[in-house]
Amino acid sequence: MLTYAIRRLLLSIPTLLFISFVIFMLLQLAPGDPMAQVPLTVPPEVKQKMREALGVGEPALVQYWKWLVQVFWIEPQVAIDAMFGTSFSEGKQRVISWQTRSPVMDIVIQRIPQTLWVVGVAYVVGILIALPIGIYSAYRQYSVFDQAGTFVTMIGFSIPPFFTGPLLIVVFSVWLGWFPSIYDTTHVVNDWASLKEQLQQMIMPVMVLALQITAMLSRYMRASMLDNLGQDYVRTARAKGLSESVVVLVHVLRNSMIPVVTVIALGIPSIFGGAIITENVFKVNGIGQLLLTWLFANDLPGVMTLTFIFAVLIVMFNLIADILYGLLDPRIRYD
Amino acid sequence: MLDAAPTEKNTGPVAKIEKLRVEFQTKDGPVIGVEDVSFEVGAGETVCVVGESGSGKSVSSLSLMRLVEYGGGEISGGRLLFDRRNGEQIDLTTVDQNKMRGIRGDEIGMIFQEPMTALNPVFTVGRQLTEGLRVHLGLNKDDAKERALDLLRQVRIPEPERRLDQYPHELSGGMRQRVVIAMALACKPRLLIADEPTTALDVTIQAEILALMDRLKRETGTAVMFITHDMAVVAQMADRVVVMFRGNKVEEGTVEEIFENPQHPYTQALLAAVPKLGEMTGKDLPEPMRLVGQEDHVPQPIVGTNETLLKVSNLTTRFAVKGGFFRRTVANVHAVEDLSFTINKGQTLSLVGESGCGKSTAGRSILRLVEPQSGQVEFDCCDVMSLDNKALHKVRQDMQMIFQDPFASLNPQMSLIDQVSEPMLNYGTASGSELHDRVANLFDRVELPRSFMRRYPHELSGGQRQRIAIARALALNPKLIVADEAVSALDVSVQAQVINLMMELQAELGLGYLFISHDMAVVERVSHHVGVMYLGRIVELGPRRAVFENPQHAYTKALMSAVPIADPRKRKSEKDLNFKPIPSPIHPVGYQAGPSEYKEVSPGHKVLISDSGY
Amino acid sequence: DRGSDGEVKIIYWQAPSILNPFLSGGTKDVESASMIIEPLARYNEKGELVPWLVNEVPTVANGGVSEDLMSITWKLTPGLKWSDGSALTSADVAFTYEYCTHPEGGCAQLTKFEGVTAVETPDDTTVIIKFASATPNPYGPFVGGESPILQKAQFSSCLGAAASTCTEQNFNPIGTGPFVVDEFKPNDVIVMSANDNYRDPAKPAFAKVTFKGGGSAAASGTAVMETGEFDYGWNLQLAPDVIAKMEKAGKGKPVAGFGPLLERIMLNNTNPSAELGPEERSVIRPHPFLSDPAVYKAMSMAIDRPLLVEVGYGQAGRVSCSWVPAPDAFAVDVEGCDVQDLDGAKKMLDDAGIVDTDGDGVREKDGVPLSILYQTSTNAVRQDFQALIKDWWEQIGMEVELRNVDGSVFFGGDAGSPDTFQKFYADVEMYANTFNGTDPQAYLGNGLCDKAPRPETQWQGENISRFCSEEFDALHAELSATADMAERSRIGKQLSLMAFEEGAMIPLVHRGRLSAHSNTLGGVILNVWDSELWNVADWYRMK
Amino acid sequence: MTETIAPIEALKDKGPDKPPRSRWKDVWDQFTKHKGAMFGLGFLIFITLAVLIGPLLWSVEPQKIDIRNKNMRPIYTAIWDADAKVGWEKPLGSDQLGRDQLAQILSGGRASMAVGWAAMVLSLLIGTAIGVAAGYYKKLDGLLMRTTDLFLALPVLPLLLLAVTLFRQPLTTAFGPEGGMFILIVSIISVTSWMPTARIVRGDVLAIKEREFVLAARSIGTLPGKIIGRHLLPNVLSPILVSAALGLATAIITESALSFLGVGFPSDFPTWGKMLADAVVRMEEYPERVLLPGIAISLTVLSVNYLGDGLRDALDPRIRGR
Ligand SMILES: Nc1ncnc2c1ncn2[C@@H]1O[C@H](COP(=O)(O)OP(=O)(O)OP(=O)(O)O)[C@@H](O)[C@H]1O
Ligand SMILES: Nc1ncnc2c1ncn2[C@@H]1O[C@H](COP(=O)(O)OP(=O)(O)OP(=O)(O)O)[C@@H](O)[C@H]1O
Ligand SMILES: [Mg+2]
Ligand SMILES: [Mg+2]
Repeated sequence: MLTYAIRRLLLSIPTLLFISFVIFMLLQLAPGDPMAQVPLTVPPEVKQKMREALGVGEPALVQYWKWLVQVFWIEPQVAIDAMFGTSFSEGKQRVISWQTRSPVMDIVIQRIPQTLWVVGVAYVVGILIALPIGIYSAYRQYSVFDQAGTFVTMIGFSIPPFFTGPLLIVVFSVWLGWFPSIYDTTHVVNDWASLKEQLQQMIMPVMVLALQITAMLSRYMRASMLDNLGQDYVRTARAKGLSESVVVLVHVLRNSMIPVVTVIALGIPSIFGGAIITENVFKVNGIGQLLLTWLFANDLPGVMTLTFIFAVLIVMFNLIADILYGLLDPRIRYD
Repeated sequence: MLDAAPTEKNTGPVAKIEKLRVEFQTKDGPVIGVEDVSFEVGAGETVCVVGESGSGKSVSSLSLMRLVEYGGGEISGGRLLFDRRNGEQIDLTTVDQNKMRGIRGDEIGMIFQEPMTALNPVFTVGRQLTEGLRVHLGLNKDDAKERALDLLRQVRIPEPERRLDQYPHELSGGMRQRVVIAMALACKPRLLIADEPTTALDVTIQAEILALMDRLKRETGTAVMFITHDMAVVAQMADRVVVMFRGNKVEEGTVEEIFENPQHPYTQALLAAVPKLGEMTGKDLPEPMRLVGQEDHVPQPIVGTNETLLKVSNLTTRFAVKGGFFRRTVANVHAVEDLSFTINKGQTLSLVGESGCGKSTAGRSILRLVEPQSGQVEFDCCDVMSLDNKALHKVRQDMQMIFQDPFASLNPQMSLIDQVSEPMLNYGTASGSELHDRVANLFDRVELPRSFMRRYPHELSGGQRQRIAIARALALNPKLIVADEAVSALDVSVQAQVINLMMELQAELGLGYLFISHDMAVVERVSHHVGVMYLGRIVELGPRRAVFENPQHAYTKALMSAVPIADPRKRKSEKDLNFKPIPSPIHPVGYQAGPSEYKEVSPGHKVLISDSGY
Repeated sequence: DRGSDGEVKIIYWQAPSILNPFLSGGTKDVESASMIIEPLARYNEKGELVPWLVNEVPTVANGGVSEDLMSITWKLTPGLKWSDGSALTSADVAFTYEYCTHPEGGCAQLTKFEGVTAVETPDDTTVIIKFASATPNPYGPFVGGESPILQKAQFSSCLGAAASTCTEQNFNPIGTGPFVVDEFKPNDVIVMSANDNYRDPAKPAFAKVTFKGGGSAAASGTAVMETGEFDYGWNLQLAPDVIAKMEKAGKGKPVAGFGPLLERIMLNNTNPSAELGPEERSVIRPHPFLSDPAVYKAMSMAIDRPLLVEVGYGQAGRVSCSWVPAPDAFAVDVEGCDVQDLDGAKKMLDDAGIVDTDGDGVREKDGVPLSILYQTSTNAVRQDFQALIKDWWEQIGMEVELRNVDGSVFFGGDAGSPDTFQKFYADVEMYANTFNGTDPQAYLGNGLCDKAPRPETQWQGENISRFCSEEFDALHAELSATADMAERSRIGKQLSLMAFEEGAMIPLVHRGRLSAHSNTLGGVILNVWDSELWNVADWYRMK
Repeated sequence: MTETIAPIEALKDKGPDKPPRSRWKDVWDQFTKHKGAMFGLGFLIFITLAVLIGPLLWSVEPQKIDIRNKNMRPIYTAIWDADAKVGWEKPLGSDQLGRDQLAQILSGGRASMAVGWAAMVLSLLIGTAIGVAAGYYKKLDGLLMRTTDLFLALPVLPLLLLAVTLFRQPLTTAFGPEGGMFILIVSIISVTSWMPTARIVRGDVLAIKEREFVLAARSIGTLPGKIIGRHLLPNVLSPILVSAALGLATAIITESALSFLGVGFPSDFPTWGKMLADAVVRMEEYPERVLLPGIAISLTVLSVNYLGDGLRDALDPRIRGR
């Protein structure tokens, strides 16, 4: 198991390097220009000067190399400095966003809390709702509950968030005035009242996202439960005289969770990636919104670093999912 | 006298099934699983329920447990009377599931058909064993563990302490089945239902398990309902026998009555179809079986020729085991090791041996369906080992294979006509209407109606499917057919038909067979020569008669003794059994396997004298 | 009293990414920064210059501007303090000049300092700016939101290449304005509080500002006018009916103001035919038919400008045919601009002999069919306009193909892309343009022959339509040498009209800025000549 | 009872009771039993016909601006609101420029469905080809699966946005704004969505390859190409069809998400996603403008999902047998 994990980890390094290179080259091909947002009243010569100041003109490979050094050598030093108060990174050039002229990582770290609050909570809520629905629909397959659950989850799956989002805003913000339509990222939770406010502003984006997550996960859970309910060992368990709840919630559930847990793990990178559309609709300025802004501003270092972080997360959680699978299922051995 | 144990006081039946009827609601309307079955099981008695696949054996037993309901069945008639431990007699059909839960696992134990899947893969053996104990006997964790250990010792599992912390997949099939038995016995049930507990197992393990159950019955006085379709097992185990046929009980009697004087035609036919070890004693040549209803058809011995068709020498096949950081080969499975034999035209050589000893690999290596490490395979025309892909393609026209599992060896998505004509299309030996005629002829040959040509494999029974496989192997008029466990998966009755068919074809067409099987009785029936394999080597090779009547190698002897004989008067006792577990065929890279050396005890009868691992 | 009105919340649907306008130039950045750092003087809502950090605006009359128009002297109001308590001195002003003109700094406001040769500081409150040549309008440097004063002490280590590594400074500039930054989250939100050292002790009325960015114009409108979550929403580019609906909710109201922003269709004066090589395409004159006055006049007559205003901008648009639609001193009134005359247009073409000769429904001029490619950037209103105008032009017998290009490419100026508005590989293209401040001299220079983008200039240049007229060039030269306001206005109008009549462009709509504020927010005066937030110090909560 | 069974009869195999029937008929029969799937199929056929034939019957040009008849309500609003501005010439009303909503829904559906189908087919082709190659040829397996991992590690939506900004121009120049965008969207969606199919197919091929009928096919001299075509592909059909159903749904949703983010088709080219996105600001006064395309998207996706469910059931012989 350990050698397997290490081998996979080492293998992921060339993979990630390759991915970063591919993303970088794609970005290089982009016809966009970081000066696109500068108004027309600024003359071209000035724009050209600004471009030069950002180092846009350098050869692509030089830029890539610099970026690699910054991400893999200098940023870790910055992280160490921040944690232990050392000063390894002093005076070294970090990855600087073209648009904000500030270190990309600082902004990313600034964005993580709101993304985690909203998308993370939605994920947890989604899981908590999805699992019982999945279990019960499978146990009572073709019952009214199952049919209704199937219908609702499928609807949830098929309605895009840019439809549900504005709909919720009109109903709950404009008509009823219960929840704010604009998420306050500066809100600090330090007592019950502020927690209540935080919950109020979270509830709509969380609802929109959780609907989709629930829809997806409950389908998986149901399918997996159905697979296992028909297995012979279930009959054995019953023959031992175990109660139904033990049979279903211990024997069957434990087996059914194996694939579902890995599906859940594989979904985690998307939490960090933010939900681009939902964040946009509710002005939760999280990572997804950041990526969108930078993409439209042609902020190459920002987009590059952010997509790379996503890729790292995806690769990492793929690995975690595989290892989890091995841990949960004693039959699987990786070596 | 009066305060004797209740089991002895009450000598009446423990369980009594009366006019049981079970229906299943399916999408195509109700299906009857069991139509009308009545019998009883007494304390300390083994009642064997026999009948072909689908006759309702499992359904009857599941009804007793009231588990049919979870599979969509419904007990629509009859009574299931059961004597509880406290003397109360209840009708299980009216008990509610809550109360039933208390009876299941406590007073009725059940051993299921499939040892491989009956255990929950993600819990340890210990946990699964103790679960029932804690529910029914209210034991605490440690006591339950003690009791579980005790049970494992009773079923004679080696190293019981270690087993408790292992997962089911870490045990061999035989051990798993013993765990399932231990589980069923956990609470000392009054009734033990065993649903084909040995069908999936090897002869040697089967023998052990049968002996084990027999001893337990004798020691605890449990009533046993034993379900099987193997008549040899019945002869070995039963006190009384119930014969079922298409959802009905057709005959019931003591084991001797049934075997010696069967009344119902079905029982007669069934018994006639069972090959019995020793039937061919005294005969040199194999001959087809005599089946009920075909008495007019006098079986003719099959002579064959003495021309060599296939000569295999020093064949070695290994599979690499990869591991470590760089996925290099760290060890090899020595599946076939220094194998030599010859097959004559029109004759059959059988390879027998335990599961995993390399029989299939040997067969596949000859066709180069797996690549052998070294050795020569000389076939009729040429040296198979030295051929390139194109030439090999050509040679395969003369060498065909019938695979172990008729369910698996046919493509479920192709119609039968397409499957049978595929080899001819591949070699371009026929096309158009000629092709169609050829296929039709092949169907006639294997006695399948031509109307089946448009069907799909799932629309046939197992025996019919195996005949399709045979027809496909015959399509190219091969000279050699490798029949890998061609009949093992079939019901006895069907097995008999397929064996006869194969032998008829041999007589007619002069085919050479390499017949691979672990069923000694079948092998005795069909072979001219026999090779006994153990751990990749042939330990004994010779004419069938010599090997069966005068086994020389220790392993051959052990194997012979393990085979149950379909005769209740020739029961084996547990004492006769003495098996060693098979050593692992996996050896590190660079391991040098010694050559096989033989001693010729009589003409053609050779026995391995170098180390075989046994 | 200062800080007595609590919190004010402002929403900009484009989020500010930096608070240093010298490094960005984006409106969102300039305006958010204008609450913190200030220029010496700025324009008021009427486009008049008002003193800000000085006591009076220097002019020739009061002696602040030298007679030869070669220098201007500003006198700082004494006693002004930075928010950190230190004094504002002329050294800060001089430093700001140095900062922006540093060759490696990439300053976005470099044009403000064009022609400046030196900034001198004889004493702590006097700033003298020297120009290389006579400059009739010397109010470029340090005037308006785009060129505020930076604190020397804070930025002294950020000169040149170091400019972009000064994150702390760029995100938290120390200023003289009414508010100071508490927290800046780039592309998201700025939290500000009242500046303790602000010059007017009674201002600002608000103790705290939350400046939220991001989302869409529609969401900002909803937040201000429908849910009342925010007090001020910037630049609501929304369809008129949507604005009207939002206003009905009663929590806020829209305000509109008109600067010189003009939506127009530029006519290509060169031949954009794809058959020409890259060195010739959109370089060689003339256009096969667009240079015929009958054609472009007919095209202009076919347009129903009031309808365009109604469809696209409502309150935030006006019919105009003046290249420089504001300030009033430079705006020309063109007769017939507000009526559509399809018949007149047809007649005009018929009279010019441009008729459909081959019966395919499209007129030909000298055998060349009046078939045009009409491009613009991707934007809902522009596409509506395209659809409408295409319809009208087809009614007068032209064939129109529409094309829209993503804004970042269209306006991106990448010399390698064939789709920039500068390359103009189309017959007509539509976009809006404006100028800063109130003086259109440089802007009118966009019609000069030598400003046409060409391969030699890497396709840079502001004369997008490649309009070229000796008469125009001469008149513009005259303008640059004239200081008298009335005269400048006359010449300006003439230039503006010339561009319209001689086929440089078809003006469509004079666009305003439409913002919305909550009904409880007082003191808002929408200013289109400077930052919208120019008088945020005067804002208060209505009781 | 006893007398009816002749001994030989008892040993004879029971043939199947039912007359032989083709596999597809079986599949179809099973399929028709699945109510959801039948609904899905019905709706899908309806909507496909509607977008294909609809524009011929309702020949109003969707982009035709009719400013005098702007902001009309759908005809059914007259039922509860007698004052509503309705008219039979615009049965589903018109938008703020007077463009006919029915015509837009029809032509928008055409675009959405075309994107959905094309992207789905393309991603299936890629996924199946790679899955089969990796599963069948051991040598290619490592390489192809690493490639698959690589694509899986690429973040989808960012990449999508990136590619749109990247390649829109060259493609629109080459194929026109609609054609270019179509090619772009379809290829990006399929390039980023074939991996699950490839993985499933590979897994199945690996398992099926070990099944004896493949070995049997080799032993009767079937060449590798034929083995893939005759034996492997038909047996992995059912997971492929299920991915197909899901693929169609995701493609439609992804396209509409792109439209919402403003990087989809040109603005004068309606798709359901764009109609929805454009109408969101007027959701309160003209709810039908969001609801109609919204319902069209949802119902299509829903029916495709149900269709997939039904197909999976129908193609699974274990279920079909029951
Ligand atoms: N869950 C079920 N649904 C429908 N029919 C069933 C079900 N279980 C069993 N049957 C039917 O009931 C009949 C009896 O089946 P049963 O499993 O008892 O056979 P068996 O004698 O145990 O055969 P085998 O030797 O193959 O185990 C068969 O015809 C079978 O098709
Ligand atoms: N493809 C393979 N890779 C690795 N090991 C294999 C492979 N095929 C077979 N083996 C191993 O080779 C040995 C011989 O297997 P083989 O299938 O020939 O046995 P067998 O005698 O046919 O058994 P059975 O009676 O169960 O069919 C076993 O230990 C098996 O695990
Ligand atoms: Mg059974
Ligand atoms: Mg085998």
